[in-house]
Amino acid sequence: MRQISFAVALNEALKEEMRRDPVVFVAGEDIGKMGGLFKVTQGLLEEFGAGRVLDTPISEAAIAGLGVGGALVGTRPVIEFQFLDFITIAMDQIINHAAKLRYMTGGMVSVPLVIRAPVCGGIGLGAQHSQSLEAWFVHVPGIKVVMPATPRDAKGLLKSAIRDDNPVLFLEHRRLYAATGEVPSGDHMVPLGTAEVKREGSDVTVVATGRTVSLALAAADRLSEQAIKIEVIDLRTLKPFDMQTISNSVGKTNRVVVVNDGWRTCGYAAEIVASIQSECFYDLDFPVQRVCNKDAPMPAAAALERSLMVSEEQIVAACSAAMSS
Amino acid sequence: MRQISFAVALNEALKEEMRRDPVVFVAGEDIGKMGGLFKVTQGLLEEFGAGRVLDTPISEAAIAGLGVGGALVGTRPVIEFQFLDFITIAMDQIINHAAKLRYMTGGMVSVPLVIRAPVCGGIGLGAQHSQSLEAWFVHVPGIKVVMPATPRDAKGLLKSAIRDDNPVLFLEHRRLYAATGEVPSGDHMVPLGTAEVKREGSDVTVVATGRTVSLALAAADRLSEQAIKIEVIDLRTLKPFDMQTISNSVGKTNRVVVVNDGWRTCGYAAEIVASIQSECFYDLDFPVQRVCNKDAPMPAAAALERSLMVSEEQIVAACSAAMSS
Amino acid sequence: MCLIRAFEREIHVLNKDGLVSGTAHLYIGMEAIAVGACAAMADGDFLTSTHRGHGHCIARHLDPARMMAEILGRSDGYCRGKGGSMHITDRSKGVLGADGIVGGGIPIAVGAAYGLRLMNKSSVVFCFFGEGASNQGSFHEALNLAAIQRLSVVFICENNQWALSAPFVATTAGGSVAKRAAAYGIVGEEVDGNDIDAVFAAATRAAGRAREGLGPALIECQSYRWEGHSIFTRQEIRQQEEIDDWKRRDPIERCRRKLIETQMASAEDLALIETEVGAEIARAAEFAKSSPNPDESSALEDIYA
Amino acid sequence: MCLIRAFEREIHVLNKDGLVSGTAHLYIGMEAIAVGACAAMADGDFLTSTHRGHGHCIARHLDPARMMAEILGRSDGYCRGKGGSMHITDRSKGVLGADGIVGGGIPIAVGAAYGLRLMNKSSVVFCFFGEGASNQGSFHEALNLAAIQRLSVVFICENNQWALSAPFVATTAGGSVAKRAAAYGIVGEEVDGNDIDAVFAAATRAAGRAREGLGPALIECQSYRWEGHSIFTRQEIRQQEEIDDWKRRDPIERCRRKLIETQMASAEDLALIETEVGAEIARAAEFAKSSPNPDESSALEDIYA
Ligand SMILES: Cc1ncc(C[n+]2csc(CCOP(=O)(O)OP(=O)(O)O)c2C)c(N)n1
Ligand SMILES: Cc1ncc(C[n+]2csc(CCOP(=O)(O)OP(=O)(O)O)c2C)c(N)n1
Ligand SMILES: [Mg+2]
Ligand SMILES: [Mg+2]
Repeated sequence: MRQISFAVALNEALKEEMRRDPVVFVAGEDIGKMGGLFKVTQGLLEEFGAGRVLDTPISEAAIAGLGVGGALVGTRPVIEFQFLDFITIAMDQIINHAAKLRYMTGGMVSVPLVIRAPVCGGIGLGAQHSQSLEAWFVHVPGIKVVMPATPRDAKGLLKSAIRDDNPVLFLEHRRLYAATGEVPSGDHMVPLGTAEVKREGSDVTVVATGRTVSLALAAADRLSEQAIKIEVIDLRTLKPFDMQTISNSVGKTNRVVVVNDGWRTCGYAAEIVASIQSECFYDLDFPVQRVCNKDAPMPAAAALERSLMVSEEQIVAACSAAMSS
Repeated sequence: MRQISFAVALNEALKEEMRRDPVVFVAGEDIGKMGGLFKVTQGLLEEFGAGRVLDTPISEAAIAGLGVGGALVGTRPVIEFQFLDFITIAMDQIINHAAKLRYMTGGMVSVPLVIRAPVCGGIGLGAQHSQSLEAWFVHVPGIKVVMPATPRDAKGLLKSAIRDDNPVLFLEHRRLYAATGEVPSGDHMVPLGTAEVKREGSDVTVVATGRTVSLALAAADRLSEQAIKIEVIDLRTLKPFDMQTISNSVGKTNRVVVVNDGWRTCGYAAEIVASIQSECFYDLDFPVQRVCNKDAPMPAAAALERSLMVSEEQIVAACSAAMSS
Repeated sequence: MCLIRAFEREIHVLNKDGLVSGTAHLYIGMEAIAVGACAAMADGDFLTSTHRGHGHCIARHLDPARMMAEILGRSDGYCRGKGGSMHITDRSKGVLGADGIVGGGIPIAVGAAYGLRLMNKSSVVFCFFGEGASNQGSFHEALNLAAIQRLSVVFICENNQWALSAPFVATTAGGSVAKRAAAYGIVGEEVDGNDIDAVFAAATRAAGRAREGLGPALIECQSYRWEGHSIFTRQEIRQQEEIDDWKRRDPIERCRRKLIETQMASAEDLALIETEVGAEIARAAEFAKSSPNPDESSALEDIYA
Repeated sequence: MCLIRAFEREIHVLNKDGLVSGTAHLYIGMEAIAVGACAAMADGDFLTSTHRGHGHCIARHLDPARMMAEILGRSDGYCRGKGGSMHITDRSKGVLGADGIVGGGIPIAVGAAYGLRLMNKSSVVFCFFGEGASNQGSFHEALNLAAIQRLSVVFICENNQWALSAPFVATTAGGSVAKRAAAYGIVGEEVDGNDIDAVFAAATRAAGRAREGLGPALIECQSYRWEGHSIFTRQEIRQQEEIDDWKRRDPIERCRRKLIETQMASAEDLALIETEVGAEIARAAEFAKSSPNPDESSALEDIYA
């Protein structure tokens, strides 16, 4: 099968959905002529024109309002925040409006809105350009949260997100854009809400999200040298998440490591740990391990940055610890 | 000892700290002449004048910036959001600035800022006036989070928050303002970061926050009729939280119920459950139970609202379940 | 206008009876704005409303009975009791929703106008907000975006002189919302918001320009709220004199006088209307009171994530 | 000005050598704004800066060596390597911090001015931001609050015509940032940002009025950035002609000519300055390159919650 990059996969998803449905439009900063900071919207302006590819002012609250209002009257906006960190300016529109309007109106309206944003550090941009705030959005009822790990899933999930009738936050790890992988051509869809076992194993379950999936797979390779068999689950959709796939795996392995590269405290991994301890309590032979970014703003200096981020080594160590008893 | 209300206790804390330290000032909407929607700032304008009691425009981002900038030059702002829901407009200032400036500058500056806001539903104001978003702030490194349950703690914790050199989010449950209790007069302080065992017991540990503490105490009363002895821990400070007090208790009871009236998924209780399962795994006889508000925006109708909120009955049921095995 | 006033008076009564679920912000004194502006709306136009939204809904011909049911938190309300006073919505009548967030509806109006243009509709979006909201960042971002994109939005600032306890001049620099239009290179106009004809004329002009593709306009309507900020926040810090002064400029009385003077209507015609309004409100209250509370199971409906 | 330019040129070189940690937004072409405005600052005054902040820091006499160390992520940097280019801060010199959030510093400047007044200081806060930032809600909220409170803030908009890939006219309705001042009833002034004397004069006037208690002012300085948006985002979508045109209006060349024409300085004097600047930058680069990387243990310092 052809190999394309994560960024190109997203770009294909946008193009295909925009061709399919004339009320899909994209809006954000520098997404038009420039094609977006990470090239995800490249070529859209040329193909679909300025009406459907809107270069906005630097006005994050208005961008979000554009999405909510556009969705309310029947279009399907795909808005972009240049970095997820900037969504902090638009939280009212997203949390108090996009996420609540369907419920608050007793189901009268819906908000088919996709919000795309790059997340995470690792490129030295410092504390205001490195946050992965998925836990916030998972916490608030009314918004689905998606985080693909591979080009294939990136394309299929984005297409599903655009066709979904409710708000979807679509998070793209900055260091994945250049990653390549096999992606079916044509109308390839991945449903929201389903995890995928990316590697089977019987000793330890690693539940991972986004870029940490590849770290987990690498860790699994290393551990296989010691004959430790790791099962790697890629959640893909963080909310609603696929508890069944997790439970099935834990029933087999009895040991779990949860990996997420947001902050640890009150982070996404905490929810997964809490759900596992509640649903799989009697299956567990060892405390569920959390491997997360350390609880600190992201420093600019590369060495410091690295020291705070989830690494393959930490996953290996956590799996080994889980096997120790 | 004299009995005063939660609102009066907060008011006393503000007055005393403003008398003690001339660089403490308060700012927010309707806090001056009106004394705040819940009367917490009553009388301050008269005593301290408009320079130190600022009625702001409806500009939440600017209110937060006022706090950050004021703190940076050496004053000690206490800003109020009329409802915590409105902080969504000011998240950039709070998360990207207040919480990060000390770290980002390598410790050069600090931000002695207190952010006060009422939280939670229960008075029919609907989905945009009922949120308890503590989980968001606990997730982000760089901000302390406090949630008192009694007038005594309200006063002592607010005074400590104002004297703290770092940003503190101080959350006041709307339905506690009128609650009365004993409050020492004079310079009564409660240190941040320490939980309090509000009732001792040996069968089940209930870890509670804010208003759910009184629900937990009521539940404990009911359960004592069945000779079930509940230990109730009031966390008081949600971050940094006092894990030692929790562990000590769990070591004794081996059964835990965590109660928080934010949303369940990725909520504050998830962190407590995850921490307990990691620190006290071998002490646990039964899965830690989470009792939280249900995952839905808050509806306006009273009956619906009630059905989503933590209740005494749910705590009783969770404790009974924990005793069942 | 009479219907709005009678509606709000009834909310007062229902509240005294402890029947209102939560809060309600009454529109009494400002009726000419909603009625004047909405009269300029065409089929297919939309509006965004505010926390003080009953007037806009009634002016858009929403059913007072279902509105009242919503305010009482009943299952026949527009939002099945889940919204309450601050979230009444009827998409089919172009009401995209009242809003509990001051300034929250402004960017949504802009988004709606953008979406409508994308679908090749010539509809106009009427965006109501208070003068207090004009100090929100959302006002600025939304007006700039609407202006630069020449979107069909009529921004209608209801300047009732107070934002909760805050007097206009103490919180709003420059002393004029209408003049802020110049910052965005759009038309700004100040009108007497108690003069229904003036409001209608300004709104009609603005909507007409928008339909010609000339972009948004900002209309500041000077008016006053007669009642306390809300039934939940009744503490009054305004001077009684000021309130009385504005009551003398009653928009309904003024309209009534004009209709009679210009012989558009007789006193009898008007009395008849009052009677009909009274009957409609009585029916509405009856309907609302007898509407059942929503079933608890509905609390978890419309949750998808 | 020369020091700023030489500094930025050196950053280019260091970046080519792969030494810059993260990104850097170069100030070349805009030097007259920072130097002209900061010359109007008095002891005890403060400034807030932007992502494109090196110029303000140097104009405030920060040490180029420690700045460079910060940009390289080294332990001798102002923020011990934790901030990088976008967060250089030196409170002791009144630099409250560069900022990675467009528009983020504007409300902070207002808060600082409020705090200073509370402490009975007559200090002025100089608030720098790009024309792109003038479309942020924070701009509106902050200017309104500063105006209504008559705070001592000089708002300095650096209009370099582009916000990343967005041309000024395509995103900023009304076509003028300075004119937005009228919305808040404050003085707004547009100056040639490549004319150091004009910037200095306007900033001095504004600061003087502020010190007299007359409140804030907004100065829009027209200028241009010669380089790409950042060393991280180099893709150029501007026309080469436009760039060349602005390069012909070089603020440094212009200042040089004027100094010589008015006999304020001789060509030799200026050459001497250039030489000194060159030496200082060389020293700075040497210092930065030899500064050690921060110790990993420091990554968890300054965490209190
Ligand atoms: C973002 C936000 N901030 C504050 C409030 C609380 N609040 C509700 S109405 C109101 C006053 C609004 O004034 P204005 O916009 O003039 O409308 P009016 O009530 O006068 O009709 C305030 C402060 C809110 N609902 N939302
Ligand atoms: C809130 C926010 N939105 C977007 C960005 C990304 N960004 C960084 S600089 C920039 C352009 C800023 O333009 P302007 O304010 O004119 O400053 P200039 O770069 O031209 O100096 C953008 C969009 C950001 N850093 N912060
Ligand atoms: Mg008002
Ligand atoms: Mg610019």
